Amino acid sequence: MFGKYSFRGGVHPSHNKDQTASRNIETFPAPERAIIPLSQHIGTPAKIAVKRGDTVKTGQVIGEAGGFVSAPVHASISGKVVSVGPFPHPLGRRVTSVEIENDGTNETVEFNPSDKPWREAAPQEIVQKISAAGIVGMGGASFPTHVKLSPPSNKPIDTVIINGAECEPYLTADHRFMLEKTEQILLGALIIKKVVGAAKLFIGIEENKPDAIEKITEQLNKEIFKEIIPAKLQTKYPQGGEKQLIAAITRRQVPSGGLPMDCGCIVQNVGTACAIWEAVSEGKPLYQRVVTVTGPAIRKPGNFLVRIGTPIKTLVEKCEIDYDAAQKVIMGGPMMGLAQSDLDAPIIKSSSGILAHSTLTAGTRDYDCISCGNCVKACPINLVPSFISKFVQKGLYEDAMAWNVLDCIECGSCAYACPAKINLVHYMKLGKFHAMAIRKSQEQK
Amino acid sequence: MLDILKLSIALTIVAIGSGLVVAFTYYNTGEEIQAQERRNQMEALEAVFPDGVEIKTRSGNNPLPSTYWVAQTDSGLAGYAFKQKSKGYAGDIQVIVGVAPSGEILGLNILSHKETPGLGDRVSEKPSKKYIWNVLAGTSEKTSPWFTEQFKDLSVFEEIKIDKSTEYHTCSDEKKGKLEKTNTITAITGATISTRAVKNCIRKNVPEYLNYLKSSGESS
Amino acid sequence: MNIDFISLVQISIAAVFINNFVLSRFLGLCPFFGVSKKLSSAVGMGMAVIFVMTVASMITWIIFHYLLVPYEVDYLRTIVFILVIASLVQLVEMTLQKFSPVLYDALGIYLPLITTNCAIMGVAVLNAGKNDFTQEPYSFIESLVNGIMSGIGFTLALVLMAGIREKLELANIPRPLQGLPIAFVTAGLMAIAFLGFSGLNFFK
Amino acid sequence: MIKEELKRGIIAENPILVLALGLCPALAVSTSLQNGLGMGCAATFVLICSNIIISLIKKWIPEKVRIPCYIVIIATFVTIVELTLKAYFPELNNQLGIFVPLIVVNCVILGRAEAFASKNNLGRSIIDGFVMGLGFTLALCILAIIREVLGSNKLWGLKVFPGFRPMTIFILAPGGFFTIAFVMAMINYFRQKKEGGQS
Amino acid sequence: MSSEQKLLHISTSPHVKHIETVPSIMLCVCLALIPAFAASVYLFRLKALVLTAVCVISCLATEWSIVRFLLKKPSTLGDFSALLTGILLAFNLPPDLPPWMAAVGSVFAIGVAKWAFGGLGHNFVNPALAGRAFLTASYAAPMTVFNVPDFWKARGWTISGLSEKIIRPVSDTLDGISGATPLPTFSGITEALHAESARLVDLQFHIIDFQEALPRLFFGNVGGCIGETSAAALILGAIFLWYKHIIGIRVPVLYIGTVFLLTWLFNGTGSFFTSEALLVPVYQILAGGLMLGALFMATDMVTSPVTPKGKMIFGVGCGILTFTIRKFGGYPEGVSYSILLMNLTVPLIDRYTRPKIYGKVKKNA
Ligand SMILES: Cc1cc2nc3c(=O)[nH]c(=O)nc-3n(C[C@H](O)[C@H](O)[C@H](O)COP(=O)(O)O)c2cc1C
Ligand SMILES: Cc1cc2nc3c(=O)[nH]c(=O)nc-3n(C[C@H](O)[C@H](O)[C@H](O)COP(=O)(O)O)c2cc1C
Ligand SMILES: Cc1cc2nc3c(=O)[nH]c(=O)nc-3n(C[C@H](O)[C@H](O)[C@H](O)COP(=O)(O)O)c2cc1C
Ligand SMILES: Cc1cc2nc3c(=O)[nH]c(=O)nc-3n(C[C@H](O)[C@H](O)[C@H](O)CO)c2cc1C
Ligand code: SF4
Ligand code: SF4
Ligand code: SF4
Ligand code: SF4
Ligand code: FES
Repeated sequence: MFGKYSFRGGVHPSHNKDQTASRNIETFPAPERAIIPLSQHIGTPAKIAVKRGDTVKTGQVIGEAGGFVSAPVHASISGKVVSVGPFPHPLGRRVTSVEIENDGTNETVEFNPSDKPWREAAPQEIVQKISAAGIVGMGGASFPTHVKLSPPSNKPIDTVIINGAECEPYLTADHRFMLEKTEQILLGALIIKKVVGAAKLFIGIEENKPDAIEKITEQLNKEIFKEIIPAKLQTKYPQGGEKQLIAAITRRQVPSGGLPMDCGCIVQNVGTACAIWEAVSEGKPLYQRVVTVTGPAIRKPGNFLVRIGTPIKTLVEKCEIDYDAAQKVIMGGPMMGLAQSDLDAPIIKSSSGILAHSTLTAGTRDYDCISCGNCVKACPINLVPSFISKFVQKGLYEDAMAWNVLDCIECGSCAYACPAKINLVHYMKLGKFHAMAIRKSQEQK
Repeated sequence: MLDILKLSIALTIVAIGSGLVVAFTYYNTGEEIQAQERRNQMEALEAVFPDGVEIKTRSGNNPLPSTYWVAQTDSGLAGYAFKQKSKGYAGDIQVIVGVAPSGEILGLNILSHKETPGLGDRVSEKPSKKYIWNVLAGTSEKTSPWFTEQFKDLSVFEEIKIDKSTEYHTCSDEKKGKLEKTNTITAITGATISTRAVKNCIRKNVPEYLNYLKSSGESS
Repeated sequence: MNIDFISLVQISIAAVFINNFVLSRFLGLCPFFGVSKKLSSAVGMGMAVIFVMTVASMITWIIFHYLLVPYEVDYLRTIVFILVIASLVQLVEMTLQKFSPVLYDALGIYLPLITTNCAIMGVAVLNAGKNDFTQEPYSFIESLVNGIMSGIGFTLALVLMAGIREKLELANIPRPLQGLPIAFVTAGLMAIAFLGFSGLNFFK
Repeated sequence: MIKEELKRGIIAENPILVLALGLCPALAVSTSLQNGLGMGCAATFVLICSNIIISLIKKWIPEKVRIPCYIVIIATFVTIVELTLKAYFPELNNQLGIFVPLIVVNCVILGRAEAFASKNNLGRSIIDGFVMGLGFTLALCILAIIREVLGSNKLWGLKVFPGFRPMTIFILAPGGFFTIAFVMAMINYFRQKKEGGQS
Repeated sequence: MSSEQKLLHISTSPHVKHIETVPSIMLCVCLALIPAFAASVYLFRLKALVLTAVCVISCLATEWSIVRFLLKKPSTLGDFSALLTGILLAFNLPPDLPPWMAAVGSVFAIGVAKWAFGGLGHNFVNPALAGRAFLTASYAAPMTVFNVPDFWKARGWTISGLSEKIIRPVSDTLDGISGATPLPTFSGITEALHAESARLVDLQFHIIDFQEALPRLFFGNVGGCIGETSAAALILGAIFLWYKHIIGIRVPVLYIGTVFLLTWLFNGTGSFFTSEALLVPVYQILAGGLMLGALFMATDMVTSPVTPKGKMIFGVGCGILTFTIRKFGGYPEGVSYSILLMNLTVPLIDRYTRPKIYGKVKKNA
């Protein structure tokens, strides 16, 4: 009953998922100290709602949404606010964060679940709940979910896709999630479908997770889940990218420069779906998430349910990182993750994995482009990264724009495939930066 | 209006001046140019006939070419000369060939060609053993084109064979004799097409002309 | 008028490929190196050259065969041709400006460059000479075809060159070679490749 | 002053190698030193003569018909050269082919007429014509020497090195391009070295 | 920072990369050429060995001197592209070429065609072919003399290349025999096809029919450049490269396919389905440098388009030009010039075959 779906382009990095795929999600102890950034999402940062010296309970709001495209932030442990100020952030900048010292009581605020079953609630009420729970996309982009679920009325949504692809190598958090929280995910998916009033609901899973596929298929026999359509995806990076997922499953394309809703689709990560279910049914805010800790320099890899704000260092030291071997610590997967310069940075809502690498990127010598075309073949957006990178190197940003640099999703397939080991993504990002500036100045005129 | 008039006048004066100067030059050089052309023609003809003949221009009709030449000595007819062309490597090769009524080639001269320098253009190469310092030292040398030279004394009535193993100017006298006996020429290395084109110039029509001339009883 | 089709094809092939004006005959090199930095201007220049060459080869042929030759003043060829070409370019420029501003904007800036372009003068002089294939003087049609095709050959070389030079903008050319020298090396390599057409003949 | 002028014409503003003007004859006839020198002299003659005439009559020529007048004057001298070559140097005339009439469009000559002779007095115009012509001729000769020696192992039609096998390509079109590229690159190299040393 | 924590590296994503590198690609191509090299040494003996060695050494030496002395950069010999250029140039030379000429060609290939433009990846024409074309224009006579492999000479094939006997027009044989070109214009082939073998026998030639000739071409028993004679060895290497995803299938197949189709359509026998009409194209794709060119030289990534559609156009273009030059041109062999000519068009092809990007719609802004 599973069809096999795929898209054009992409690459096949080795999965390296075995080390953690069979490990149950363990609850990671609450840290001594949590650093909770007020900006963990795309959009306006949250407004600080506590001050130094306050005592907070787990789940208490410490930052309120700073606007429509924003999300509240909650305390992930109970204790005293020791400071509010700039702290390291996994995205590299210093960001205003709340530092909480654990008092060890884990006193939790009382959640207020919906007063009526979700099927009877109005969409706005549900979105309200989701917004209050501070849910943002957990697939990586951390876009506030309540915004995504409130499309303008002129953009009807007919398809919801739950993203269980997890195409990044090494990561298994979503995989474990699908095995251990199957029902919650599916229920969350139904909520999403109801909220946006879609006709179709897909759940896409890469075929290298047969147990997850099986588990979900089992559930689908239940009457309430009958309407969910499973989609077996070809194992290929970046199958989980929403544009690729939409193309693979619906054969539609998100228009260049547009959003999924422009082609009637919404994509949500499995973790997000589960968080939605918890927010709606229990009223539980988003203050913890599942993180895969793995990599060649980690002696005890695993999947952990971690409080937001736990410093990366605490996490990796608990998993026995081999500091001598570790060359790079990456938040996220190896294809799109960010190399960390400071391990004091905390886990945030979108941290799906921590990867400690023991080797630097293969091929240390940069050659000039030999026009092999591997990057062109690999690019899921059909760009010509070799040319764009050359334009960017020579400062020809207009040419880069004409060759659609702004459509790049920064997936890294091109750089992965490049035999000359050119850091194409770097040039794409740089090109996008300058192209945005050019576009802005053009618009001003 | 006045402006235009002024412009035209200036232009006209310049043009007239220029016309006068050119016309003057032309009348001073025109004769020389024509003389040059005649000289070229004569030189080309003389090169294909033995010394001391008297050359006359004839106009012929089919199958003869419209113009051909006859050479006469005191003792009678020495031979004919025909202009011929044939497709070489990169264009036509034009030759003038002198033949005795018996079909024996008296001389061959390449008039024009478009062959590749270093290859086909060696049809008119003059082998020289002279280096620049020989000249500086004042030694001199008489050269003649080796490729056309080897056609001398061959017969146009027989197939002219092509030997690709050597080049004529490097051959010993003995070998040269042998080549002549077998009605054979040596090819220019790497330029068989040009070699063959020159051969074709001679073999294509000339035997027919001779036969025609013979049958029409021309022998004055 | 009887038209020798084979001769026309031969003229065309020779003008575009075998004796390409730029890569083999060395005509029109100044605009070739001057206007080949950008593809868009190369196309514009090419079109302008094709146009002017076509018109110029017609007019100069007529003047040569109906004026200069009959009155035996063919030694005035050079003076007359250059004047005709210069005024022709002026005329074309003015006409375009008046009747087709769009075309004028596209070709206008190239037109003055063309006056002193030896490719135009070259084709006029060649047409006054003898046809390589028949060893006869060019007929009107032949010289017309020679003009168009030489222009096309020029444009072909120019456009190829412009494409390559745009690509070379992205390369790391050693410093002494930057600018004109590398353009000459490029032209040299193009000329080597065009040697492949030498001896091309569809009627052997 | 003459020395500076010479330096300007031959080195600083060499028409072919620096200004990249008059490339067509430069490449087309530089297959042998004889041709190169012949073309150089012919062009220099036209250059000097037209400079003389133009600087003499510049006052009487209205601004608007300036260019046509120059062209006619240049074309006149070109025709004189053409006829003279035909009459007395037929061999050379054949070798130079259509590039003799094409002297008329040689960018160097019209350029000098326009930029120099039309603004300067007779004496300076003659000198300018002379040094520019010299620069043109010298550049042609340099190219021609390289090409003739490499391409046919000859100089002035005489063999040069025993045992050297010439590379025909140098007297074909590609070799012309490579030779001028090489000469220009050398000039750039030494100039850049000098500038690098100074700064 | 804690004492056991040293500085961590940061870099942009991705943090893993495919193991294939530029040197590994070049080495693979060198490996893939081993069968052809073995065949050439077997057929031409010492000559092939010497020519290849001279080309490789002079290519490497040129590259090294330019990079170290003129550009003053670290040596680039480690990317193996100069090695490859050397091998391929040697494969494109006739066996009897004096080795010093091969060295001249190598200097040109590396010095002018490659490094004038900035080295690996920046050249726009195939260096090996540019070197060969340079030699052809410089030393045309030695570059167009192809003798039969020593291997066959030793077995009594003393006169000239096999191919000459098959395809030289009969009338030509009257001219005498020497330096055979493996592939004079193929209008000659059909003439030879129709010539009764009896006539050939008269002229002291062995009788050779096509059925016998094709396998010989396939295994390399013909006169030709040292690396191009054995189609089998070349195909073997190409399959390896294709398996390693180093060369695509499009360029070679379209190239060879186009030549096959055109020579079949214009086979000159006046019919299409006789065995003779079908043998002409088979002969054409096996003879001359087509296999070497289509499998190893038109596939050079640096000098061919990057876009998939562009590669197809490139392949077809090479095919058409090869056919045209072989049938109508002045050279016996069209492959190297067609690839060089198509190299010139690569920037334009790339520009006009940009893939349609994901989600491209009409701009309604
Ligand atoms: C500025 C911005 C505005 C967005 N607005 C919407 C929106 O209105 N509706 C929606 O469904 N998604 C919206 N998104 C989310 C994107 O569709 C997408 O889900 C998000 O960028 C994460 O995608 P990724 O993880 O594939 O990169 C927006 C994203 C950004 C950056
Ligand atoms: C290259 C690329 C790969 C991605 N891979 C995944 C993935 O494997 N799983 C996933 O859930 N989201 C992945 N995403 C994010 C999705 O595009 C999309 O943002 C997400 O599924 C939206 O759901 P969310 O808003 O709930 O996070 C990827 C994004 C990109 C650009
Ligand atoms: C650049 C080049 C120019 C050539 N020019 C000529 C030429 O002018 N005349 C000629 O007969 N062959 C010329 N050829 C050679 C022919 O293509 C052909 O190979 C040759 O005629 C075969 O002659 P062979 O039997 O002596 O080897 C040229 C070849 C090349 C590569
Ligand atoms: C499949 C393949 C084919 C190649 N073919 C050639 C070739 O024909 N000639 C050559 O000089 N280099 C060739 N190279 C090597 C390399 O790409 C070449 O040296 C560059 O063009 C130099 O910048 C090839 C490389 C690969 C991977
Ligand atoms: S990073 Fe950008 S250019 Fe590279 S493959 Fe992904 S989308 Fe294409
Ligand atoms: S993969 Fe790398 S080497 Fe190949 S074309 Fe792209 S940028 Fe160039
Ligand atoms: S983004 Fe950084 S590394 Fe890249 S070019 Fe700019 S400064 Fe250099
Ligand atoms: S625009 Fe691109 S390069 Fe600039 S900061 Fe953002 S990701 Fe980095
Ligand atoms: S000299 Fe020919 S265009 Fe300038």
